[in-house]
Amino acid sequence: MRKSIIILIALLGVGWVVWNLHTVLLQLPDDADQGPVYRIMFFHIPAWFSAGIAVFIALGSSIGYLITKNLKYDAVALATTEAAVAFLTIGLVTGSIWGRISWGIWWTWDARLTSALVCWLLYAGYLVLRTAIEEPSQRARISAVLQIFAFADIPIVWYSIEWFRTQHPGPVLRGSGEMDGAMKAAVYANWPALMLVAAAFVLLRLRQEEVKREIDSLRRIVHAG
Amino acid sequence: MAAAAVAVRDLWKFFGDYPALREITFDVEPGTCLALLGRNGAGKTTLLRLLAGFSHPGRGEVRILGAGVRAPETRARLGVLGHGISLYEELSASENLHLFGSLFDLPDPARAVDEWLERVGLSRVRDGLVREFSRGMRQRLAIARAFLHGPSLVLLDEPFTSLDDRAIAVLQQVIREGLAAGCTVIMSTHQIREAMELATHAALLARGRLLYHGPRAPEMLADPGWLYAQYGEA
Amino acid sequence: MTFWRHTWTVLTKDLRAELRTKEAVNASFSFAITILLLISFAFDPTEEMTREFSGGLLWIVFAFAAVLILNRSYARELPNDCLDALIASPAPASAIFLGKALSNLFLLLAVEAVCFPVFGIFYNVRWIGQFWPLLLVVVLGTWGLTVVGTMFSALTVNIRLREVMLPLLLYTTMIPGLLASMQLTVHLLAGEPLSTAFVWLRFLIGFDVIFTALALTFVDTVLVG
Amino acid sequence: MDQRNIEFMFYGLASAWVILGVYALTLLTRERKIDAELKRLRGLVENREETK
Repeated sequence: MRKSIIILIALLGVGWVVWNLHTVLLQLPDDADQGPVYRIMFFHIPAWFSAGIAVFIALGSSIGYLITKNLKYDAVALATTEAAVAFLTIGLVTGSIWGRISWGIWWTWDARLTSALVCWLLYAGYLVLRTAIEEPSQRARISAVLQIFAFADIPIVWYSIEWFRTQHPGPVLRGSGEMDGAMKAAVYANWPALMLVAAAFVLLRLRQEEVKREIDSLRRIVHAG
Repeated sequence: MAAAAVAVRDLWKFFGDYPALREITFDVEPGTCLALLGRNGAGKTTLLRLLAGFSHPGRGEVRILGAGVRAPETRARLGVLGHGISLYEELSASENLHLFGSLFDLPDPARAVDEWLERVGLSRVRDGLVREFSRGMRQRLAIARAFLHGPSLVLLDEPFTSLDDRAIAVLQQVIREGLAAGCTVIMSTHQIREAMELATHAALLARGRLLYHGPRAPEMLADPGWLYAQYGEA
Repeated sequence: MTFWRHTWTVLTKDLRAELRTKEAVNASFSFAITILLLISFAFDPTEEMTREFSGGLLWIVFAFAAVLILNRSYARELPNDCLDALIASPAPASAIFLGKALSNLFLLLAVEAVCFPVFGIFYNVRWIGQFWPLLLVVVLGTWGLTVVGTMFSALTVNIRLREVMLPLLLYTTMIPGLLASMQLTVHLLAGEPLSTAFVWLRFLIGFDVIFTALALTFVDTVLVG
Repeated sequence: MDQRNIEFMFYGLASAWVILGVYALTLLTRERKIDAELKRLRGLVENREETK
């Protein structure tokens, strides 16, 4: 894909987020219990959603690689996993800052935080493993299998830690309606905006992987001759 | 017409985007011995590893004795001798052979092991650990391991490299007997003269392509460099 | 039937080769005892509090000891290209894997069997009364550790930094399994019956089943390029 | 208390932007590096073909 299109998508995403920020900061009232700090949620929640979607795509393309042996799928898995780790980091950091005000502490070993941290570790491990393998086909195959293992582990981690301890507020978007309609709408409005940013990241990373493949074959020519 | 021992069709192997093997197509008839020639990096080992089922081709197909490479019945009829000796240092000669005898589902592993230890001249040290063996003894044991289950196709990667005289004699003898019994042999090699004495066919690989495949011509025996010179690889 | 015979062949081969040199077992055992000792410096073992969570510490010791055995599992096939000969044989990769995993299980259980009495003496914990339920939990937890670890041993066998990558991947993936084992062990060492912690037992069995199935499915993909 | 509340809201929002920015920056530096490498290798290959 052309670089200019990627930049356009990125600018569109960023612009949309800024526009949403304007709504969130100026038009929505403070939360009755939490005060202004709850506005972090407009980043926090969509960041988790985006990371979740990225992880699903990464799993799909890893399986796709194992079936087709087409390195494009491997590049997609890598690009989406990297974006997922970036958004997981946002989720963890914003959540921690929010917790400092709402709970009075930066970090608590509550179920969701702990599960999120474990997910982050699993996917960071995937990225580290990739750096340790030189040969592209071998790297693609082995990391695809690890991707499947990591994904399978997420629900197990989730349940184990859920049983172990819980402090995080329950799902705020469904059920008892802890969140006001206008606020909910703002969360949902910020989600596609962040997804656009994520898409720009992924597309840029994919382009880089393509260039890297070209570099690899050029190297072969240089060395062979 | 009987099925070819090895049928290779439009075979490609990629490492990343780099094609290590390109559109390789050839047949090997049962009971023949093919010498696979080519310089370092020409793709000889890659081709042998594909035939042995250590890795999957990027494109194309390999049929061995009419079946797929990874099929259990193919594996049972395949003997492989690679760069390493594939023996366990901590186990004794007979334990090593027993291990592979039982992995290959031999009906009477004990007898096969005894026979082969006798053939490669290691009966007296059957209970010695491989760790304590000399180079030549290890190589002879490796030959026994590769031929233990009476394979109908044998793949040898540089078999004569770094063998001592006695091991070369044993290997040549074993290959001759195998060929006489209808076994098919494919070997990659640098030592053209030793290989050419055994080979009925020859193939030349260069940069992943098959340049020549055909019967061994008398010129090849007389002048080891002949084939290379013919195809501008000298 | 043939599958199990191949499994048995590889199992006995690995055990025999290991017990001739005892390289991995000795290292693993001395490491385990050292860590037990070190932990007793970090937490005062005579305190009631320490005794309460010491069951959890035990699993940290086991996890550390396991890596030394698991790292050797596939690496021991490398020196003479033995792995090639195993793959070339008619034995399926899953049977070879299972044989290796069982051999690791056996070795690790042996190390643990020595650790338990030492632990009981150092930390003044009585565990004899709970012998059978404890044995069940230890076997299940250790099986999870070995099946995931043997898989990752296969995954990392041909890559740089093998010794570092294995624990990095193993520990994050093992978190739910270790958590369940720790919960159960602490519970049992407190003198409670197994029946009151049944959910954790079921969870641990589920963990073992899922990862055994995944490993048996994908080990062929990992080893045959 | 309210002051701190607002302050932390800004920290939270800023941290999200910072993380996005840092990731974008690593992507861009990598972009520059591989572009340079590509140019270098292309030059090498062209040179080689000219001399042939």
